[in-house]
Amino acid sequence: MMQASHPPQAPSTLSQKLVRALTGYTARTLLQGLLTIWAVITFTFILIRKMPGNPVDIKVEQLMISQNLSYQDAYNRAAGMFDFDPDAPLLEQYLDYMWKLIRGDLGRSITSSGTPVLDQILRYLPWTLFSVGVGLFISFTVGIFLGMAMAYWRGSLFDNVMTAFSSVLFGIPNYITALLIILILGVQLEWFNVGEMLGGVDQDVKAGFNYDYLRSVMKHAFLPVLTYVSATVGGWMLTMKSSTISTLGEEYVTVAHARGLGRWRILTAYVGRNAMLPLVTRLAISIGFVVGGSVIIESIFLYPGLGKLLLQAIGSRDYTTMQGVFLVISVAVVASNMLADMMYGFLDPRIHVSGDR
Amino acid sequence: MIGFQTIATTSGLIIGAVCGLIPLMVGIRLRQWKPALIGFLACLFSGFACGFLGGLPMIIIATAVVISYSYIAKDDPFLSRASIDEVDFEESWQDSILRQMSSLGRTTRAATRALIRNKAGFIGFIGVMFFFFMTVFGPSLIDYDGQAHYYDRMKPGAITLFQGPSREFPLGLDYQGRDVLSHMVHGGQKLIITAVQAGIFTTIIAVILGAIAGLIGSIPDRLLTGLSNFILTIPQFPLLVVLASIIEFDQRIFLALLLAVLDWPTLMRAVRAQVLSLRERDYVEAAISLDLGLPHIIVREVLPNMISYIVISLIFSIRGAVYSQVGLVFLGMVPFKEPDWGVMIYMGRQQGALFLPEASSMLLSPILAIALFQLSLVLFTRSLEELFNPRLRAGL
Amino acid sequence: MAENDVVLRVQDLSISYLAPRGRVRAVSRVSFELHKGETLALIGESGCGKSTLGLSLIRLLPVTGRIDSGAMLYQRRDGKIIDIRKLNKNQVRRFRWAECAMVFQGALNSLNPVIRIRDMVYDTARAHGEHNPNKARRRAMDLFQRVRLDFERVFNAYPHQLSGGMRQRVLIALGLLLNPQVVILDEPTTAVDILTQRTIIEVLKSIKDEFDLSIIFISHDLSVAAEMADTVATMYAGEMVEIGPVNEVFYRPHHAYTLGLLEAVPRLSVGAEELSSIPGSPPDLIEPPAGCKFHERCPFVTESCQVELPPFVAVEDTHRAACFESDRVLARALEIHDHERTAR
Amino acid sequence: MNEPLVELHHVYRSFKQGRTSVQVLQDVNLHIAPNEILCLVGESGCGKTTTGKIITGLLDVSQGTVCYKGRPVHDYKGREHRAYRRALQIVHQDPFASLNPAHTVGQILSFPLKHHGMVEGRGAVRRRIWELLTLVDLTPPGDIVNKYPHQLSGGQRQRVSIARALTVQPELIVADEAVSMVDVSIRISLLKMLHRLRDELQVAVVFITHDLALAKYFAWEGRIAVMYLGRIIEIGPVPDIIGSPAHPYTRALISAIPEADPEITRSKARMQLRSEDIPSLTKIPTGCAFHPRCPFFVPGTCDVEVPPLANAPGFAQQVACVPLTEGYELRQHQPESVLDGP
Repeated sequence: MMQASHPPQAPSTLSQKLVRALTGYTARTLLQGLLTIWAVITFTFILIRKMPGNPVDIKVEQLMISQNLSYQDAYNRAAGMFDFDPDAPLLEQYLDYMWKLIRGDLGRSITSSGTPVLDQILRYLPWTLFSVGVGLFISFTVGIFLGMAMAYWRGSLFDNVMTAFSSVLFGIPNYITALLIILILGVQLEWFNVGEMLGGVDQDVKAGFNYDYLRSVMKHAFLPVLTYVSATVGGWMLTMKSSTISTLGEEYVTVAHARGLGRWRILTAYVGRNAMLPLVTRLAISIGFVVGGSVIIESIFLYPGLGKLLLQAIGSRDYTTMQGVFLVISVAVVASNMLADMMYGFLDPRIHVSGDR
Repeated sequence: MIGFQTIATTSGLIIGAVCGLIPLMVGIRLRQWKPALIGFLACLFSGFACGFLGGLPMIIIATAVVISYSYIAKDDPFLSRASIDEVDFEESWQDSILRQMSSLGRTTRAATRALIRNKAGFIGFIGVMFFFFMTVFGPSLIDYDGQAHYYDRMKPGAITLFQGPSREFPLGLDYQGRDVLSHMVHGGQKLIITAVQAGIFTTIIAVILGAIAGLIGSIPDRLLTGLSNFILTIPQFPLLVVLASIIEFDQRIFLALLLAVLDWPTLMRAVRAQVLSLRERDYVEAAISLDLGLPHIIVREVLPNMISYIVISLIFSIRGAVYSQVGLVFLGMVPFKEPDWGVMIYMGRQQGALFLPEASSMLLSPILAIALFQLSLVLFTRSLEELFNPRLRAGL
Repeated sequence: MAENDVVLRVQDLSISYLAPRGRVRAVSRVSFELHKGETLALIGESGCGKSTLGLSLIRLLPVTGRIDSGAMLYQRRDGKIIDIRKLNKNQVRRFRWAECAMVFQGALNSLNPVIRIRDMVYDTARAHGEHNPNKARRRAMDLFQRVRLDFERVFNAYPHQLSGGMRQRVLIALGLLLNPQVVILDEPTTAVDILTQRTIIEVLKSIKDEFDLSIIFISHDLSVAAEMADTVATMYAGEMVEIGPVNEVFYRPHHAYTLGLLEAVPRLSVGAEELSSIPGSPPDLIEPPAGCKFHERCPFVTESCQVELPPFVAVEDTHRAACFESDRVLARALEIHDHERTAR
Repeated sequence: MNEPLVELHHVYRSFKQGRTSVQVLQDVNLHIAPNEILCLVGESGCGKTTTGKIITGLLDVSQGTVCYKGRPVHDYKGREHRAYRRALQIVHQDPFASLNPAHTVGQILSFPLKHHGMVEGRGAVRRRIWELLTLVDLTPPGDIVNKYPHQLSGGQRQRVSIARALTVQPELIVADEAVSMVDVSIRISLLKMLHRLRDELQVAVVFITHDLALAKYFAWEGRIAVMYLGRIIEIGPVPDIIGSPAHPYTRALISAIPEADPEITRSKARMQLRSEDIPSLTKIPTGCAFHPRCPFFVPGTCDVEVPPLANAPGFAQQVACVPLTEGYELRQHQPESVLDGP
């Protein structure tokens, strides 16, 4: 009974659309996002302090073993190294942290002799962004094209082989893929020397925009990227296939054929664009998780990304660094969710960016 | 979860044989030789596999299948073309049981066919069954090789105790010279059980909360949606790592619970959406109008149309739980004891097996097992889709 | 072709679909002619093959569909006669829309939701070699005004911003863009409101005269056919069972199925009226019954109907029907008609 | 006239759509007598389905009262409430969505029979199912009872829907476009069956449709209520409304309908509207909602006051049109050429 007869509306230009998007709706979403981020900070803050052991204890242990100190000596040394009082009340620590955070100060790393957390994050983040980003880009692009091809020739040998292939890829966890790549391609078949390819970049190359450095970066990123691609491409392929199949059954595609349009035009503007709509949202959401990287993959390939930083921080109970990494990831996730909404509203004219979804 | 004391023992075999007698005898009386034999074997097998837990339900199913082959509803009043006053609508309880048994039998046969129809799904089914039997029967067939061996198994000239596959040890030896095969057989059970538990917990939480959010709406809905958004914003695996260090897992079921606590939001959202859409269906409205009551609407009208979705989500949750569980062990974040596939990978990596060609089999075995198990689960969902399609039941 | 004004001649056309259970004979041995400026209404119920027939005329059958036999001869404006069935891929693409356009039912789904109406106009023009967007725009402006649409606003709109009736008219205008000889309209007035339906009917009537179009009008709605059509053809279970001038078919039906349909439709201008349904349901098209496919539901059935397929023969000058008992059908129809007239 | 079964007094209903609320029904007054036939007619979005659901109690009103047997429905509590809800049943439009695909016809019919204890004992339930299936012409019942909905044709499903409504022995059935998705050749038999049920079981039928010709055929002895944008604009006996429609909107509808008779339909006078555009429910025009389209529009009157339903001189039915009820002669404006746009 509620036929959605849309209120008459003058077709809008791009800029009008942007302006509309940036008022009302955005304000509300931003507030919601901030609230979520605050909740995450608070939650992780409490959680992190509840972890057994604190940075001082762990350092004390290390010192006792490595330098053969007595507990008291080790404690004094350790406590002096850190700008951190483990005995301060939780609430006080929290308020202190929040106050600094509001002024854009993520604090200093507890264990890495006072390096600002922000610097640390900025040092690790590019590696993750690069490797996961490239992986996501490749696997999305490849997945879209293969998925469409599978749908277009569905039932053919190509489709059957690719469906089986993508199911296999989709079914195997990413760290298993990583280990398989090392074990089978690296060790058994000896296609490449895995040992040389671990880490972020070769030690002896100088950082900078030169061939050697880029080559080294590429070489080291190859295995993680390969892992990310093979672990996610199957999912994109299968989703795109089913989305394309349902779009191919739409009447406007039949009508486009009836209008005598060229096959290429139909495939791009009529099938492809509509079939991709649901995937774009998912892509945007995945972008949020790009920032977090993958803890396990980075630790397998010793890749100096955010995931590895987080794991180190967890190991040494570096509270501020952990907190910082969690914050960055949450911000990225919230932002990418907003991005997903906006992109969808942008690509699908049926959805006005008005939050009425 | 698996309370079989009589698994894979002679007594299990006896239980199975006794149970199998019932369908066998029914079948012989009805002159349905082949179904009788299959029914007997099915009972024998499930008795052997699960003791009474497997044998007793199998009696009913096998007998129902046997009956369904020869059942003719000659007394079904609905098949009569006589006028209403000449038809006897009363039915003796024997007839009623017989009729219901045969319909159960037909459903079972249709389900079996559905399981086999989809090729990929059937492969997945076989895979899942393989892992099930391996973890259930395996331990009683192969002894656990838990003690470290030193030089008694070391090959002359070798530096480590690792060994590649040989006739004596089909999957080779690990860093302490222990039989990898025995670790594989003994190490999968707990992993799979924990994963299944986690999957079940996830599904239960998600379905209940999703149903509450979808059916009640208003404030509970907003709270739950907000909570799920919140959980989904925190990076899952790092959070799990942090939580894992706080909680001490003296029992694996706690890990299953923790996994479920983190995993429910996605499924809950989907269930909520499903409930919202099912709630608007005309037949639900008709049931409301007929005043059939909320329990009826949930159990008879909404649930049957969601069951396939729920079961498939369960499978995907199990898959996710395997991923997280092995991942945690792999990073050394939870101190699980051997034998365990995750611990095998962890220890293998610690002991440098990653780059020793002769040690590959120690790492490859659990890796491939996990990969195959995950793959089987994904493929198995294809069959489940067919299995729960309501159209199938009528396609007899 | 003998007469010069025959635009389309379909001869003995059979089409089937591949289904899991076997071949569905969707269209069997259909023959008819379409003249210049004529409106032919194909009427029948769901599953009678009328939409399949329409799709086959622009070679747009689904992948499981197949033309088993027959010919579809089309006379171009230059007088050359081509068989639509024998066109190659590229020729088919050029034939579609330029010679024969089709307006589909369900206007909501016929337009690509993510691109503007103007892009669909340009797409269509470009695909047929008109690369000057201004020319296409001018043509569209003219057509949009003829279908009573505000050009400036509709042209730049997205489909979802238009109401159902407007979308349907956009499709009609789009159909005329390349000035085709034949337009196939598949249920153009189904699922729209009464007043919208009236607008569409009026628009169709006016453009038909202005552009001298030949129209094939596919519908299950007898009343729209009664208003729009010059010739009416009834289809049942994939066969054409009757064809003739509109007044002939409506007032002097010769096939029992046509009569049954006429008796099942209420008319507003008649007071309390006696109507009746056709008992039973259409036959299975995978294993169709022997003889006349309508015999299981037919009140006039005789023994020969059950065995022999009635030939599709001329019962009057331009009126053909496939019914052994056409005399009795006609007599009954006239009887009802007289009865009604006296009642009024 | 006997006491009305259901009455609607000044019923309003709005729905939330995002942050705005849409008025779907405004000031609807209706009464349905036992065993009566009432047709609700109008185009999509006019609120006829909402009215039907309010009549059956499936939807609450935003304002106004609904009475069942003379008492407001919110007075009914417990047992009485359930009896009231059971007395009013609905048959939906879409035969593919109204039956649960997971159950057989026999199960679908047995649920309400068992739940409400309409009959005692298993045998009696089966006997009743047989009776019901026979009642809706699904014979022999054995061919139907064990089938799943997807194995039935559209017409058969609608019959099952009706049988399901009959399980609780209702006093009123709302048939919401119940035949519009069924093939033309089968519609009449469904309507005839509904008619027969009404006679045999003494139920009232509210027949919701957009097809005036069908409404006329089905409800010749009953009444028609014509709805436009959430209001009833004309109500009265069928022959009067079809024969001499009063409200300009009803006139437009009747003149617009094509007829299955070539001569009549081609010679029919057609009314020209001022605009083809149906206003959105979010922006209902002031005064008479039809005035922007009405060819008889009287400025200063029609666009100012909301016309009440009242008797008009020369008409047997009630109509909501100020110029008519005040006895003016309707004079048609020159139709201007109007182009439609979004």
